[in-house]
Amino acid sequence: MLKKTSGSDDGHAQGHDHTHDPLEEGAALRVRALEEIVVAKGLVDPDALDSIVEYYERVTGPRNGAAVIARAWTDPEFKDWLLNDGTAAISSMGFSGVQGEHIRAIENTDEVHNVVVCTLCSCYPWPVLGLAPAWYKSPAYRSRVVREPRAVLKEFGLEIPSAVQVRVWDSTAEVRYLIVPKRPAGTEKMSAEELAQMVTRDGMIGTAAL
Amino acid sequence: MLKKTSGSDDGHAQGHDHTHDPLEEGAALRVRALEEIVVAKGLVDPDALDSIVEYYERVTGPRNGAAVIARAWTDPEFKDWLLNDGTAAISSMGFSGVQGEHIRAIENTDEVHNVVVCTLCSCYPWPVLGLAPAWYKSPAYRSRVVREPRAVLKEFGLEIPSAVQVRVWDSTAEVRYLIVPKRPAGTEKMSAEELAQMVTRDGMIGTAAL
Amino acid sequence: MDAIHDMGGKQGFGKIPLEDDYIFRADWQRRAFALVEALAWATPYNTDQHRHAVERVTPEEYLRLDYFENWIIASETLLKEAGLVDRSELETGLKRFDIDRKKHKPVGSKEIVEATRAGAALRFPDDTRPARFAVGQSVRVSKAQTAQHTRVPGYVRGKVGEIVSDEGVFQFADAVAAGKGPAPQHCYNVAFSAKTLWGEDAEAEDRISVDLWESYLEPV
Amino acid sequence: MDAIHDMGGKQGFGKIPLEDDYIFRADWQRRAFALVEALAWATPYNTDQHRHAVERVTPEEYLRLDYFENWIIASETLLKEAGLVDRSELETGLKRFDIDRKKHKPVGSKEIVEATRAGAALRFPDDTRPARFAVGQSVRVSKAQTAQHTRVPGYVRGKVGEIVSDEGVFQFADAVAAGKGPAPQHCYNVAFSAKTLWGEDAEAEDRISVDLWESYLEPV
Repeated sequence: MLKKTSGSDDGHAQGHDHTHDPLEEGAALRVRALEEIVVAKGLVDPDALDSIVEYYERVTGPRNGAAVIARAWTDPEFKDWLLNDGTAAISSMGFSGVQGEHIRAIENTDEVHNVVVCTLCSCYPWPVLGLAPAWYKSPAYRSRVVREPRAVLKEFGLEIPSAVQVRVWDSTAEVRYLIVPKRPAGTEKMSAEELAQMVTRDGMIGTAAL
Repeated sequence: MLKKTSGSDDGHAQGHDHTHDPLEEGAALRVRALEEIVVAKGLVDPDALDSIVEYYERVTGPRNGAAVIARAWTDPEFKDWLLNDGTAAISSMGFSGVQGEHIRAIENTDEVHNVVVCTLCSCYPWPVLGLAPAWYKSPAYRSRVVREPRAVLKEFGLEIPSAVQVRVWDSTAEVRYLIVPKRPAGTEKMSAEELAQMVTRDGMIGTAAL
Repeated sequence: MDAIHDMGGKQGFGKIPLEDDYIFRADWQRRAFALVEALAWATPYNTDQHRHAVERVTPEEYLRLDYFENWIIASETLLKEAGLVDRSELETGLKRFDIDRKKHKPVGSKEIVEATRAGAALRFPDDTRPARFAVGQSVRVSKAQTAQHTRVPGYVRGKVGEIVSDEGVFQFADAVAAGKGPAPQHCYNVAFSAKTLWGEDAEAEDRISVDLWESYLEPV
Repeated sequence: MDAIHDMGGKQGFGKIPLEDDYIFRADWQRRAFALVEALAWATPYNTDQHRHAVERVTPEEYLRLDYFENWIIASETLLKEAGLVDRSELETGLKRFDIDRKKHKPVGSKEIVEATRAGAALRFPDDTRPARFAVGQSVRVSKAQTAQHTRVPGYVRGKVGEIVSDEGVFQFADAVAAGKGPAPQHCYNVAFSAKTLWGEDAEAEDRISVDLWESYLEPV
């Protein structure tokens, strides 16, 4: 009864080491049992399961956010709009929806570096970044980035000069945050499409510079 | 090289269900390795390991505390001393030592019921009560008894009337606490030895009445 | 709820697991995610209630189990509490009783993507109630503690911060999770200095911004 | 240290495990206990440092592993930090290098029991320094946070209580754990009303007493 989605691995972990993990087997069985019972009860349409995974794996993702950033870099009017009403500006590009009904864009500058977290769960701007990577949801990231953001960013390879203030944005309510990274030097002649290629997911979370 | 102490079970758990527990096997191996290496290095005398366990399993324990309580019930002068200088009064009966260098005795009355915890680790008055039972060290007891002592005591079967105040003593520094339970009614003619038989460990922690 | 999920500022969790740079690494995680999303449309519980159910996972499991397994445990809890499944069904995957299918309609394949793209109304732009606090004002976060769902992280409780912005009138997560409806109120972005939060441990003159509903705040 | 060990008031841990009414249920637990006790005499670390090492066990292990296994992990940490064993020795149980046996003498069988019976001097009865606070006085617990060992439970941080008694001058655990010597100071029993600590969640007009060193307290 269990339908496979793309990239199926029969419910086993496919970490780098391909180890046999009894914990993950337990989880796979648990999920399979739940799926079978809620499908049998008519609470869930199995096709909807496939389509929602497909939507997040294929349609949304950090490319959306990158397009927004690249446009902001090349279109001053759009950038003003984005920083003043992120939700509307982003929605105008066709990106909206669950876990991104209200998006605030925050700009990195020479004076301030911004970084986003959700200490209480794993809030993340799905319409522009897709689903969160596992490290973003880890206890280490969630606990430490509000207390020692500079030490955390250093682990990501990002050393923030002491003259630059760090601002951490904890997504505790309904607003989701998108960081507008600093535009890299020497990119003056690039098109928005070329620029979008340079924008990384971590740059838009604030855990990387570009 | 591993020496057995009394009640040895070859390093396996001997819980009620005698189940095979890989976690406990890991722990047993870990402890065995540590013992072997520190004995080989001369940091530990294996006989000292046996004698310290023997001391706590045979010599100290709640019978010590019970003798103190029974004497306080039958000797008003001793009781005054106990409540004013627990350490000295208890030491006069031969009970002293590690994790009980400073003991404060607290009396339950018709107005106040007292209960002891260590929220930060597992501090407990070893010279009078022996080593702490596992539940005393459990996250559930440590987290809840300061926040909802009445609900916790109810789980122990002890319902505290609303007219009685509950006082929780969190053992956060060097003082250890011994609760002096209320003397049961109808025990006026009993000797200190007979009374001591009635005093339970949980009565002296405050999680039971007598 | 003062549970394990409230991790901001807690210590001992070690290095950031940079190597865990995946969204799903097993198919069961994809299915778990999809199940939680799809169930939201056919069941009487909402996102805030699902968060609260995750918070009720025992701390030991919360830390030991995979993120998506905790999501599934939360869904099981909510389905049981709603009377839609029972424990035996969850253990075996075999149906023991039917539910009222008229009340609980599954979301379709096309519909779920459309609804996901549309999102939900969480803000009340037409609500003109006055804001209690103004940008630039100092506020203290309530010390109130609750066993219910709340979105005040423990690390700002009782601390003084400054209103950075009024985000507008939003549904109130505490009320929504408690099944009391949206209870709309202003929500503010409040900034705290690192020194206010961490004292001597603060790394620098940095700033932590937290979104807080009006109910959580008191004037200083 | 704001780690998992600081459990007072945390939620989600469920029922009290009344059935766990044992001291040891496996022989390895006895050996673990005995090892920690015996090692204390031959090594340069003390009880407060051992507590701090337990606090540094990862939260996931702290909750998942047995109490005595965490004690052993802490001892391993301290032995490694003191350069007395290395990781490979701990994994194999096989010695790779010798230590200076003159500096590290094991405690004997009779001696350990005598020393245990005697206890250690933690109080300084002849220290006549004046007490900063008087019985009956209101005090506020410092909000200071630290990554080091401290004996202020998080649940009283920043809260106002009343001095119930001056316990006398004691060695200061924070200093001892940091290897800075006894740094003697007064230690007080401070009582907090349940309402002060838990607000609306308080069950009744109950009282929670906590022993707090003078450094932790401020006048109100």
